[in-house]
Amino acid sequence: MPTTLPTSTHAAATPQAVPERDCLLEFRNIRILYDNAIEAIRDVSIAVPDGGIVALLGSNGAGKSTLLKAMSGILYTEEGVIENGSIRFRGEDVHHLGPDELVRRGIVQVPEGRRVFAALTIDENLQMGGYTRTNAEARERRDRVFALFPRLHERRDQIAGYMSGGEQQMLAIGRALMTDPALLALDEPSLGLAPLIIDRIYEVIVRLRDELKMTVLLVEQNAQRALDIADYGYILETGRVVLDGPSKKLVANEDVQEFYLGISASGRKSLRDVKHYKRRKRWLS
Amino acid sequence: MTALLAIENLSKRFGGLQAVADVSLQVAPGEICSVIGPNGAGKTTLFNMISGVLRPSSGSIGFDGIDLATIPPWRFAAAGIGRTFQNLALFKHGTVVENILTGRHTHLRSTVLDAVLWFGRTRREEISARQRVEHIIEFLEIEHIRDAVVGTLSYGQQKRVELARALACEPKLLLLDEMVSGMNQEETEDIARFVLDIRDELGITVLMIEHEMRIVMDISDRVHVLNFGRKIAEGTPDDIRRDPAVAEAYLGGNRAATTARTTTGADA
Amino acid sequence: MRTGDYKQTYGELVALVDSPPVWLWSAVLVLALIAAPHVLNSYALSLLTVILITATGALGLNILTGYTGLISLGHVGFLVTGAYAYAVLVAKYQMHPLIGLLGAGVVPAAASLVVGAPSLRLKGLYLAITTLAFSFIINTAILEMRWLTNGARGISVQRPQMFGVSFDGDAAFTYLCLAIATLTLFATLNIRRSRVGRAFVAIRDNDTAARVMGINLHAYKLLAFVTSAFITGIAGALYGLYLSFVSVEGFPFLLSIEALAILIVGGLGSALGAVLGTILIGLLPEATRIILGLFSAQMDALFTTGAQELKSMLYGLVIILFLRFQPRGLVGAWHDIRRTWVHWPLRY
Amino acid sequence: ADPGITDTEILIGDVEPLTGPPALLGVAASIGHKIAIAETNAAGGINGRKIKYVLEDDGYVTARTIQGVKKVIDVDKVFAMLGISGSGQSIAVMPVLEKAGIPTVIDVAPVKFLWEPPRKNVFVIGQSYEEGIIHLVNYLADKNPGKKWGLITQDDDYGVTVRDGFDSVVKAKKLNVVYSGNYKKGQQDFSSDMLQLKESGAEVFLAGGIIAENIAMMKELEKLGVKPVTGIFWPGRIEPVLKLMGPAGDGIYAVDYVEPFAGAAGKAFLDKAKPLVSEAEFKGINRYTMTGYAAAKVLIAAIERCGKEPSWACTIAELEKTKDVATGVMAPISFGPGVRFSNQKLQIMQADTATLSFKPVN
Amino acid sequence: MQYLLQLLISGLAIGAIYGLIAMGFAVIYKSTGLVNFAQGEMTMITAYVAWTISTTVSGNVFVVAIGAILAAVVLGLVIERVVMRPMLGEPVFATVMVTIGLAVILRSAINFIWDAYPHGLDVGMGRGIAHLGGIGVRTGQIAVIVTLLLLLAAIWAFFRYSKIGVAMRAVAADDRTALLMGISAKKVHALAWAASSVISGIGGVFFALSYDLSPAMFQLGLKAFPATILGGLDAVLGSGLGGLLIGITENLAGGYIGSGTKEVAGFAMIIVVLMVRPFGIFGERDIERV
Ligand SMILES: Nc1ncnc2c1ncn2[C@@H]1O[C@H](COP(=O)(O)OP(=O)(O)OP(=O)(O)O)[C@@H](O)[C@H]1O
Ligand SMILES: Nc1ncnc2c1ncn2[C@@H]1O[C@H](COP(=O)(O)OP(=O)(O)OP(=O)(O)O)[C@@H](O)[C@H]1O
Ligand SMILES: [Mg+2]
Ligand SMILES: [Mg+2]
Repeated sequence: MPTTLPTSTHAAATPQAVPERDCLLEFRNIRILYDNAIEAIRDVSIAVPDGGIVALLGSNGAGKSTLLKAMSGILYTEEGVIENGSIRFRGEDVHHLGPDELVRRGIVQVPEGRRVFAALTIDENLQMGGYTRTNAEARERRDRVFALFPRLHERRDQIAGYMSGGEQQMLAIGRALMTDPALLALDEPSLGLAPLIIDRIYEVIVRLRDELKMTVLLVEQNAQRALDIADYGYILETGRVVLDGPSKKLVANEDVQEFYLGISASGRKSLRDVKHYKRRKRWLS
Repeated sequence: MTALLAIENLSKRFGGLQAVADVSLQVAPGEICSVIGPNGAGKTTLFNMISGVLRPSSGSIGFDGIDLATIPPWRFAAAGIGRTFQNLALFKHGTVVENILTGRHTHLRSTVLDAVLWFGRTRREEISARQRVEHIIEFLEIEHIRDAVVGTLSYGQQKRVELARALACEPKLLLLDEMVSGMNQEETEDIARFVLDIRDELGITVLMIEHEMRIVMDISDRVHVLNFGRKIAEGTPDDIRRDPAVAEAYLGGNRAATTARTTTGADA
Repeated sequence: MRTGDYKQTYGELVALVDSPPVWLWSAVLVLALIAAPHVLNSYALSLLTVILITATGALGLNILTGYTGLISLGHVGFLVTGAYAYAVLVAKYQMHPLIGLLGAGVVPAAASLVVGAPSLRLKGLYLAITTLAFSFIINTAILEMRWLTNGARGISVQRPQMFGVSFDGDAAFTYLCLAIATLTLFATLNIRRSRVGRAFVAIRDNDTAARVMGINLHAYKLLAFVTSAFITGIAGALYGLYLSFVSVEGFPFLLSIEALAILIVGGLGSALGAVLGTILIGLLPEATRIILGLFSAQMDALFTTGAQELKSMLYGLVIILFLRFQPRGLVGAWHDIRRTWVHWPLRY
Repeated sequence: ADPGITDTEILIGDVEPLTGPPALLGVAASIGHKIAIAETNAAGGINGRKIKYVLEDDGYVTARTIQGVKKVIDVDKVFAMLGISGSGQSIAVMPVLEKAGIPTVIDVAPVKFLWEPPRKNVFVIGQSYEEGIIHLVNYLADKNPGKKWGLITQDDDYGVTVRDGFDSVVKAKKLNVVYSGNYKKGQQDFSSDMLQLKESGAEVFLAGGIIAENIAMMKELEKLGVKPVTGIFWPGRIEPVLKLMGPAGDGIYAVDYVEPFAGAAGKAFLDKAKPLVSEAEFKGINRYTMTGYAAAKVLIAAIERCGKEPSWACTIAELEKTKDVATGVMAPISFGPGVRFSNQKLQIMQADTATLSFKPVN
Repeated sequence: MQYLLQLLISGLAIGAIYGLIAMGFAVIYKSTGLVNFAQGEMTMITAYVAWTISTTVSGNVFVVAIGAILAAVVLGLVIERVVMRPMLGEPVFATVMVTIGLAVILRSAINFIWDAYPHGLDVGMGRGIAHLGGIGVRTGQIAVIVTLLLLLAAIWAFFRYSKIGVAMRAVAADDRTALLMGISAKKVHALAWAASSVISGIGGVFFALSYDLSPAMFQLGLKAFPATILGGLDAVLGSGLGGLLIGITENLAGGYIGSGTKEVAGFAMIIVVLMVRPFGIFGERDIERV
């Protein structure tokens, strides 16, 4: 008896489903608590296939940012803990790793609200992005970032804190690219940006996937834009995945159309005509 | 009709940078106006000057018959100007209720001594303030987070609290800086509805900065466009949509087309 | 079982304490404090007195640093000004002790207008350094103004006689301190839940937004200074009475740091925290004494000369460990306990 | 019966600064108390009762002194008190002591306030700073007639007392004072003060620092290349100072009422102390050990004279009757009815850098 | 003239010591956003260790210097690892409070290990008196001024140009984002504490050389902190110069206005300067955008 016990527990601990071969990042049955009391994520499983763009949609407070923080290993700075489940990167459980180790392995995120190092210059911000890389690598990446965002090159010696929102967003993305990630997670990259700039940023995201074969996890409020470029989408509500599927299928879903794309049976309606604020979503009822 | 807000030749320099250059615009009472323009065009800076956060380098702002240059910045709220902030400026250690109550500041009178004793006026005042706050909470549908500490709320929830706080000021003019950024379609619709109701039911004039064209085009009466600190266009949403300069500087070719198309669809 | 937060009227919503158990426990505490002077020996009583005086001072500092977020590294300056104001008025000019107490509040409050003036321009530690400078300058001024303050010699003060009651006895004096501390606690709690208190906190959390809400930053920062200095000054007068001798030396700079320590250990920005912090910091030496007392026999043998150093090392260690495990202070601990209780097993 | 007495024990309390810079004085004084107590206990105690010494630290903070004194009186319930911290501290505890009525012998910081007016139960051994300075200045004035004088004092009550004493001689002898400085407690750099002293041309200098300050001043003067005739007071008269002053300290004058360790009485005291204290404690011995020792001796003698059942009243009465009690570390000690101050005889000594000691003059 | 020069030289000498300790404050602030209330005590420990080495191992100046620097490094690293690291991510106030607790422990530890008597540090040099055109100055005082200036230049370059120097600034600005970039806040903090301990330790050793060791030495921290503020909390270069400025001001006040005015003059100067430059002479204004 005593000799069989360890093996059996070990067997039980091994997940049943072997990770799909082309799955770069996977959240498995994740449950996250803040302050040991607030359950921000209930039971979420998300798979991000290698080389694709996965969109993560959901209303305010659904827990999107929380998932990204968990992925980057910085939940602990806000008294958050992963209660259950695992985060697997290239088939390996990584949720116990420190943020610097995760970056080294190729996971990086552009945090919500940009968070550039305000007192540092653009060059120095980029240098910090390349912190985990050698100087030669960093130089090479920086040239690539400058090629992607010529505007950053123009203003490379400027203090980042005084740049406009769009420029800061470019810097934040550029800085993340400096780490040479395999997986780039973007937390609301279009937040506060002018339409023209959003176009540019989305172009860049598509190019990153197509040219650099980068995998992208895209958290977005602008469902239209996100689903336009994504291969697959998840919709999160109050800490749970309520709907997922290939983005084409999602776009066709009636609820998604109504609540996320603003299109009703009679086509896109003007916001002036919206009458009631509070409606129940069908997937919740 | 005389304008509620009349800005004339307003400029702001930061060192060598001309953030706002010679901007003039007017907002009539009861209007919903939008300010749009590329990132860094000087929109927030304009708001900062109207709300007293920054002093203009030159030019004047007339509000409700007074020249704002003649009163200290902290009186702007009492004069009737309320605003929300682009990058959230909440009192993040306080609860939602406390944050909104702070918005009532100019409508309360009690002094330190009244506060220490806490009866009579102070108590009455606090009760009525609390009453109003509860109404606002109900109006904006944030009952469920009423007692949450603001710092722990999600971005979009915090934006709503900002709006609530600004409403608690009972302003005549409400400045909304990118209210719907970070909100999804449904929430954007909610905010659009709120803004319309704020104007229609509370009679508050609204001036908003937005990058989200749906809300700008759908609900504003007038749109002003800034680029590099200068005003490059002004008009009804339809005028703006057709303006080639705006399309080039801000909307982008295909973008303007898309918005045009969808709205036309709705009109049909 | 309490059912939660359903209130019938708005009046209930703004009440200071909304639950009967809290009232009950507060009443028990007050009764215990009233009984204390009759059961405690004079040493324990003096500890209690010091804690009450310190709590008053800490509540004063809490208004400035806890509520308004203006860090003061020189609060002892207000303490010493208050003590001297009382001593000069009562011991030197034979005024009524009540006038002395009033003066102990008013004089530092007036001084605080000068100290607070830079707060309109300076932030954070830059402002803190000017308060530090103030406490040194005020010491020099007191030493120089010999005609008024006796300079370095100090002034002896007697415990007051007021309304036919002599506060000379330890018990009576404790009651005086208890009364003032209680009043101060209620005053600061009331300030906190009023328009003024919200303005203070708004300035701390985001001064730009505060101004846009119509809060006059200059006026409210000065108001925070004045209120804080007033309360602290009165605590200073009580402290002088406790020492029975007012001199610059009786108010070492370390008191400023200790006062900040009290606020942080208690939980910054909370009146309850200031009180709890005072109790913890006030009793900590006692606790280390008891802990070391358990080993005293061995210790005396081991360290004939270093026992006292060990004791203060233990004191520092306890503070560090406490903050390590309870970084948000005693109030944080209190909230955690309460929340775990409410949310147990988990409430969404 | 009065507290602090059992069939086998008698408790004596003390509160001293045992941590921080003033530990130099507090620890040394407490060692003096310990030596006297150990001596008595070795000889069988006070009429068969062993003395137990209860020592509290106040860190030189007045509020803690008060609490400490209350603690030893109320919690430990001692029979008598010794020592008690610095001058500000002992002044502040005076009401506590008076109210308690406990027999007390103060030895660390003798200032007038402690014996004027006389309190029934509080006795002070030593000499006032004023008298000390008057004695020193008179001596130096007589030896250096017609010279220019300089003085620097600390900005606390100790400094004020020193200055008052100095001023009284200045008036009486019409001394020519060319420099009068005042430094902040805790000051470490004396370059500008000493430069001013040099510029003033002072030939006789009274260094009113405590310990480190005097060292800094002397070294500064050495740097500036001047060497006035210098006098210091007893708080700074400790031997390690001389080593740090180096040649700059050679020949400076000091005034004190306890015997120098270099003299016969001092040596005898050290020999007596050696077996009674630990090695670390022995290193901590300085002049305050002698004052502490003398106070403890006087107190013990008084209790002893009360016989089998000592009481506070008796002890106080016996203390009052103290007449020419020899302790070997200072002149014989006496009190009397209404006299609570022993008024010790002063002597002048001079530093000898070669042997790192103070030697009595004349 | 000679009088003035003498005052200036002495002011520079003590000011250089303030400046070194002030740089210690600034290095920690710049990379962790903390004010280290135990800076004075850390300074003091290094000085006492130097003294112990000089009396027990060897009085050779190089042995003492290397020993003291190593001790300072170890001290900084141990404090960071044992005391500060567990506080990573906790509120700033709590963390600053921990340094206050640390100060209490270190101060008592010094009294526990060493005694309350003053001691002189003798390394065979530095105590001699040199005469520069009739102005007496100890060679150690010249050495400390030179050392300060060299260190200022080195540190300025470090923060400006080295990757790890920039990383220190990044961590101080936003440690969570720094973590996201793969910057190990732990390593950055460890480096900062070690560097700070060494820089202020050097100041402490020089102090011991010119003014002797005493248990009151920790109060140097209280002198140096205003210097840091004067120069600008986040300006390492500025803090060094702030120290010099305070040293000079104090001495000029002491020499011309009168003794006893030194401290007040220093503070008065700080207040005046801050009213003109609210973030210190070299400090950077907070970037505030709404
Ligand atoms: N530090 C925290 N402490 C406690 N609760 C938190 C914390 N951060 C987030 N939460 C809670 O967790 C939930 C999810 O928050 P999260 O920021 O992940 O939402 P989100 O989906 O990113 O929303 P948004 O679109 O508004 O950014 C929210 O209800 C929020 O209140
Ligand atoms: N306090 C300041 N100091 C220096 N420059 C500033 C300051 N505030 C804004 N600027 C500069 O002024 C310009 C206009 O900024 P503003 O924030 O008004 O732009 P905006 O139109 O609101 O842009 P966005 O849409 O990105 O919010 C920008 O180039 C910005 O860098
Ligand atoms: Mg989010
Ligand atoms: Mg903006």
